[in-house]
Amino acid sequence: MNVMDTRATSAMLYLDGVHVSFDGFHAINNLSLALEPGEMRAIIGPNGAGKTTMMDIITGKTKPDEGTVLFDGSVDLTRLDETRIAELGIGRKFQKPTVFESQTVQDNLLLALNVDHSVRGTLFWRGSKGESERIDKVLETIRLTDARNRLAGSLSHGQKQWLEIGMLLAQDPKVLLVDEPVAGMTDVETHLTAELLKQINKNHTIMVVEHDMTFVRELGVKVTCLHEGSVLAEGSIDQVSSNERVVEVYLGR
Amino acid sequence: MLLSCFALPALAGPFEDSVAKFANDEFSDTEAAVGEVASSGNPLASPIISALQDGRLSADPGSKKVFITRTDGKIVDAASGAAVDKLPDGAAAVRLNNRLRRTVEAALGGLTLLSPDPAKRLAAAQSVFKSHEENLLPTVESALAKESSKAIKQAFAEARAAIILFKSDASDSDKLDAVSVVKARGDQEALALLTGLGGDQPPLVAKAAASAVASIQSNLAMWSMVQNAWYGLSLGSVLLLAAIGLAITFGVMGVINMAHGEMVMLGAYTTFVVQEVIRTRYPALFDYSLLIAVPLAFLVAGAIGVLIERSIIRFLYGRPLETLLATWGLSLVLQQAVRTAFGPTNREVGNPSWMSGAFDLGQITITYNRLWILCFTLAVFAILLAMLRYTALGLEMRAVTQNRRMAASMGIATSRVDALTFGLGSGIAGIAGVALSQIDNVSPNLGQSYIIDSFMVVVFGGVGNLWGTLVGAFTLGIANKFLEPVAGAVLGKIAILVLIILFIQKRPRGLFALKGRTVEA
Amino acid sequence: MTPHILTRSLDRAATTFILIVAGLGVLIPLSNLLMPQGSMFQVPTYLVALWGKYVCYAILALSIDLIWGYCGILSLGHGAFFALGGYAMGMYLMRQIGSRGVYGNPVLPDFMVFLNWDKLPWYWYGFDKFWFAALMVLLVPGLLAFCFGWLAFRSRVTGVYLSIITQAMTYALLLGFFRNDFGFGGNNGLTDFKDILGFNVQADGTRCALFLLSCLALVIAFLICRAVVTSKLGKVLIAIRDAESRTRFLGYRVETYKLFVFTLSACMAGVAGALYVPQVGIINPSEFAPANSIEAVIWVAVGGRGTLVGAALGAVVVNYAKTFFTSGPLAPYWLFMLGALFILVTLLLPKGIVGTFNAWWEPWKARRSAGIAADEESAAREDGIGAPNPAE
Amino acid sequence: MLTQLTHDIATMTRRRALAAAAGLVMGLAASSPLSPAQAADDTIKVGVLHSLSGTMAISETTLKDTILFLIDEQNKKGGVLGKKLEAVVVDPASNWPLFAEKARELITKDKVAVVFGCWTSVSRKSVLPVFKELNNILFYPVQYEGEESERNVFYTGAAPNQQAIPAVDYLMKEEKVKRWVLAGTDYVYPRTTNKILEAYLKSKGVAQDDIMINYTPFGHSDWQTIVADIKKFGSAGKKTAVVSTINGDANVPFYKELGNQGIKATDIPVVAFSVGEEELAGIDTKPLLGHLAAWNYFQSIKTPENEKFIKEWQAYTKNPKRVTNDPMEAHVIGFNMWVKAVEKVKSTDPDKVIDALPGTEAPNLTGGISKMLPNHHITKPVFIGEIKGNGQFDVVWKTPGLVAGDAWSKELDGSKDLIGDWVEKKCGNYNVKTNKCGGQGS
Repeated sequence: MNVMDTRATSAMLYLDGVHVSFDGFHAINNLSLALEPGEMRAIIGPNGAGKTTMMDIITGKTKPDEGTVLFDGSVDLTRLDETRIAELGIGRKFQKPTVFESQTVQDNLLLALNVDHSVRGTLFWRGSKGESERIDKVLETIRLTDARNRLAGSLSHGQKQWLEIGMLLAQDPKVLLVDEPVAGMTDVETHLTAELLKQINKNHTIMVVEHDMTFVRELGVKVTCLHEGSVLAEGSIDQVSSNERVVEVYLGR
Repeated sequence: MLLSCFALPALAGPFEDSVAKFANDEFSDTEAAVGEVASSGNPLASPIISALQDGRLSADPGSKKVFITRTDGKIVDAASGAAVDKLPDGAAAVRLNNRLRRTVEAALGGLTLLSPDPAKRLAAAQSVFKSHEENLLPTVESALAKESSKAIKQAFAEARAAIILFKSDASDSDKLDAVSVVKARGDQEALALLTGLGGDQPPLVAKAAASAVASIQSNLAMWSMVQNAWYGLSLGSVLLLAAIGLAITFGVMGVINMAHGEMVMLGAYTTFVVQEVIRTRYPALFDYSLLIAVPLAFLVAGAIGVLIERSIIRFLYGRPLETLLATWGLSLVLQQAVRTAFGPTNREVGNPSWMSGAFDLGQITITYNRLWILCFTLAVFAILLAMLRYTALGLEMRAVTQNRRMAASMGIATSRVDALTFGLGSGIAGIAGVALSQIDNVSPNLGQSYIIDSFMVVVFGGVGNLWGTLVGAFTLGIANKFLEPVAGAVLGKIAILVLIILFIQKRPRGLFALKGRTVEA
Repeated sequence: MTPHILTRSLDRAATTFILIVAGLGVLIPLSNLLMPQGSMFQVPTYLVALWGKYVCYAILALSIDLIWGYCGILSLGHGAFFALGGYAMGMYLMRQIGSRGVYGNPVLPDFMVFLNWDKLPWYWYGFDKFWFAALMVLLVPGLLAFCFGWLAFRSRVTGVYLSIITQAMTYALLLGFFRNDFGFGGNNGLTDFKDILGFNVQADGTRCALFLLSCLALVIAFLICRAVVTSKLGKVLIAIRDAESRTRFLGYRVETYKLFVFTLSACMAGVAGALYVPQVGIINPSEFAPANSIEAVIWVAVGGRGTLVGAALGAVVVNYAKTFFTSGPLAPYWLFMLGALFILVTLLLPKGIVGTFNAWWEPWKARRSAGIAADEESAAREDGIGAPNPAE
Repeated sequence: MLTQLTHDIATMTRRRALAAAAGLVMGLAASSPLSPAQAADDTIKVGVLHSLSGTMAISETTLKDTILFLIDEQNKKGGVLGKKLEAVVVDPASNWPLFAEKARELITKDKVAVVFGCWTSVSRKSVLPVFKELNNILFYPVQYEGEESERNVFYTGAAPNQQAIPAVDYLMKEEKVKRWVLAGTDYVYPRTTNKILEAYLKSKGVAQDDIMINYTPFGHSDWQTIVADIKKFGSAGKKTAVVSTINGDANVPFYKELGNQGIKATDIPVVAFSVGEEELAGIDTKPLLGHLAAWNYFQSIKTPENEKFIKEWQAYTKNPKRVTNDPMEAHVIGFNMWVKAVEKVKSTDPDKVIDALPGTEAPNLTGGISKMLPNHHITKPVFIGEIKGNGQFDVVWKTPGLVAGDAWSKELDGSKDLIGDWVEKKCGNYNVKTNKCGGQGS
């Protein structure tokens, strides 16, 4: 490693030797993973493999017991809290769609825009043309233009998933962590979501956690399979799904 | 005894006159009468004076006659010992005040030093130790020589030492011996005796006494730490008892039950009703009243708990803060209902004999009621823990709290489990009320004084964890009792509250919080 | 049902509310002072004082609604801030008594004289000046809320835990102020006030002026709350209320937001307390009682959590009921009624009076009104997204 | 937002809102009684201001019943000035500001001629300004800390010199007490009483080391440490006594702990000023035998007046076990004094009645005649009673005659030169040294 270079790695997101345990249960066990800038990576793995916990670690919700977590090659994420990490440019979509249900779709996006997030800034906030144009654009991308004034709580499940992805877009982070984006979607919606993610990937780094193999296949990106808190296999979807151990883990043999 | 009774009238004269003084209803005359009767040597003296002490001595001011109501209910004339059919109409119990009571105790001490009853002898020795009447020395010495029981012998020796210490003409060496006997006793009464010696002692004795005082004091100071720890445990057990039901309703179910204190109150009132029935119908059962009250209180409070759950709380699941408001309203209603039914004043709940009094362990006093409450609390805790772990209801309860939908799909009647869980928590609060009725007021306000403390205990210990509640209660109890002598009761309590606030900052989910993402999800 | 109708109608409700409060603030004093005693149109002085009290409670309710209704912070210790504001004002009024106290001591309040204190404790300095006391009315509750909130929100104490430690806070203060050694008059508190800014506190004119001031304070508090909740900050608060960690992952410093509204709300509660004291004539530790704080939360729940008008209305309705039921033949039963009210409201009217009214009234009105498209546009403007006004 | 507001204000809402406000004011005005004179014609209204709910209900409910009973009796005798008395009962709910509000309501709305009420000092302090402002009469029936004499208040309970000082005298003389524990609840009555007692004891040569003062919060329930401390303090070889000003609710656990830790009255007697028959009704008194209380009245006192009163009271309440206590007697005396004064001036006008009350005499229930003094306190006998096994007291000592209540304690530096005199000086805090009335600016 070059000492003179402040960037320890070229990776956008870099996890090395991460351990986390809850009351003796090893949720993450010597996990190492690197995401290159502009890459889209699909993470698969059975329940309890540590997928969501890994996202918790990256976004600062959970602090690892040991290990390195670097963002953009130089920023140590283990020392920062959620807000700071979000400000740096890591956005996250939750497993269960989490939108602000009692506010309108439009307001949801407005809240997500990466503008001044200080108390002063919001108290004396005035809308600008630029902001409303960006919101319009996002609304169009996520196909919710007609629903802009509806309460987010009244949206269908799939629409909520999209709204949350839209909020990520409005946030415009460098890295998007997307947890199960197509859970509960129809086939058509799933297909559209895959298209959406591919489109977003053009100028963002993305990490997708998903169970749906058809969807992962459709994304057509490098796949990492987690098991018991560490990486079991990595490669193209075909490589991974033909890996014996993966099959074993998935089928429980 | 009979013989002397018949012989008495012939002797008559001064003794009769002395006895007649009891009928004057003047404390000074009564005091004189006690002295004269006690020193008369008359065999009736001891029965008269013990009757006086127990309030069984009555006098008729008209005829100046004095009567003893014997413990078996028979009535005799105090002066003659002759049996009497019934008390005359004007007769009233001879009155005592505290000074007289002390005189009576001392007189009785002298009279019963040689009693055949060992318990009376022990009491007599102790009363002589306190009164150190000089003229009793010969009696004490002869009693000491005759005594066979080791414990009573010790008491006589101490009584003798006390008399010698205060006897002006005793020799220095006797007094020094006496000091060491008293020093060996080492308790607060010994300290009181030695510090009360006065300045006219020979220098050698004074010095020995001073060093004995110092040694007793340092010994007592050490014991006071132990005592604080015991008080802390006992306060902790009260806190635990009050909080344990809440640990179920709040900790396990997540229902913020502000009417929890009222469940405790209902338990206490159940005890009152049980005792009232026993008092009027079956007085012999009084000592068992608490045993009867415990299951009844559990049923009463539990049934009301189930009723509350079915009629109010079940509509509010998932809205914890609204439950708080509704149960607060409920607590007002319950309080006022009890106030209307039983009146606003305190109700008397008696202590059964096995819960009264205290015993000494080393130099600390342990009161039976506190000890029993501690045992009782631990027993309730153990039973509850076992119930949650080993019974079907316990299993269902845990299943429902961990994953309601899953439990429902596995065929558990979740709404029944909810009702029973809430009933269980309330029932335990009712049991707590039985115990608390022994140390606190039984009034409509009873519950309110425990509700905040209970919440603090549960939150401090960690919601959803019974062991946390246990540790939390005892920690807070002991901390409180060690702070109290230093800071005073009020500041101590404030300090505890501030500590809890700061502690919650450090561990936002209490002492024994579950970690992991499931908790926060 | 489109949301903007709700927004717009709330605005109308808000205007109506402000006008009613302002109207009462002017008309009641006028009626009390100008109409002849005993006339049909004269509001007797005791009612002026009574309604003054309700108005102060309404401000307290607003302050609670701001944090609970909009930010999800359930403080069960808001009575503490109210009482601290009250004590700050009480201390000023105490110093104003001067040598007219029973012992005639020009500096020391009576209770200090009979506790044999020879000089004023340092924390009583400055309270002889109104501006200082007025500053303290804001500062003391604000500072306490700031410190408490800084500790609590930073370590993410939320929900029930927060509610319970706020109870612990007010309970600790209760015990503290009960102590005579603290120098705030112990259980008796501060009472027997003579005058405020040179006016006799018991004079009808002063009472009317205080009432007017309270109404004014209510209007200002209402406007501040409206300004906060209708700004983008208000949207962030609601976001925090509904999904706190989501808000955090969007890059908002949640603890700062909470601290801001919590402190603001505490200051408002302090002002309410300060106006309350001269009208009621006494401030003592029982204002710190945990039960008082819970009751104040219940006013908000009854009126309608998350609607500012509802909070104020709830305070007035519940307290009027209390006044009404504690007199006459119903007196022994009023706790039953109060308790039943709380239970019934939470069970049957979970949105409170105003919330339920809105839910019932708005759809009905929406069906009647036709120009939905036009409305939508104006709603978008209100939300400040559609067409930002360059003139603003 | 503000522009939006101004816009809205300009619309029709304004008129409607203003109309609503005006309507409200009209409603408010109309809710006050239309013609007060009408109400005053056929009956005389008597206000009863005692808490019926909350923490103080435990003590005050009985006093409400007492006044209702007295009014009932008086009406049987034909009322006052040929009119029936009518009780107006309100519930201030143990809430001090509510006391002031209710007092105001009683006087302004219900137009009562007199109010009987309050128990705690703070409730009295809370209503004081109201009575002064609206010029009405309050009869306050509870023993209190003194240091007050107001024109509109008549204090029928004991001042410290009518309860505390005689009790201490008794203990010194009869029990030869040399060491004192002054234990109280931390509020103004115990604070002041203990201050007075401390000064008094020192004037009698008691050393500072022989006085232990302890304060506990309201409703204190864990007495283990304090009782142990008292025990320790009592083991210094001198006769020790506890003077307790512990407030109502905390007494039961206190006495239970005393009994359980084996402190008997013969070892360390406790003399209490706030424990009466009503409080003892909630305790098993057998372990408390011989502990003392100082009052101006005991139910067990055998006088014809008392026996008649108890009989009628128990008949009225339909409860043959209903106890009587000292504050009830104070209300009886106060009520009779008020009736006499009203009949004397043939008016219920507060000014006239206030002027007529000093000097008015009324029999108390213990065989004497109490008199209202110019300082608005009354003369009372002082009794020391020992607790008996049946929850009653056995009177072991009494003052030879009646003791006049001192508004201002002679033992305190701040008040030793003050007197209350509403007859000659028209002043509640007249300084006899400077000859000035303190309250009106010196």
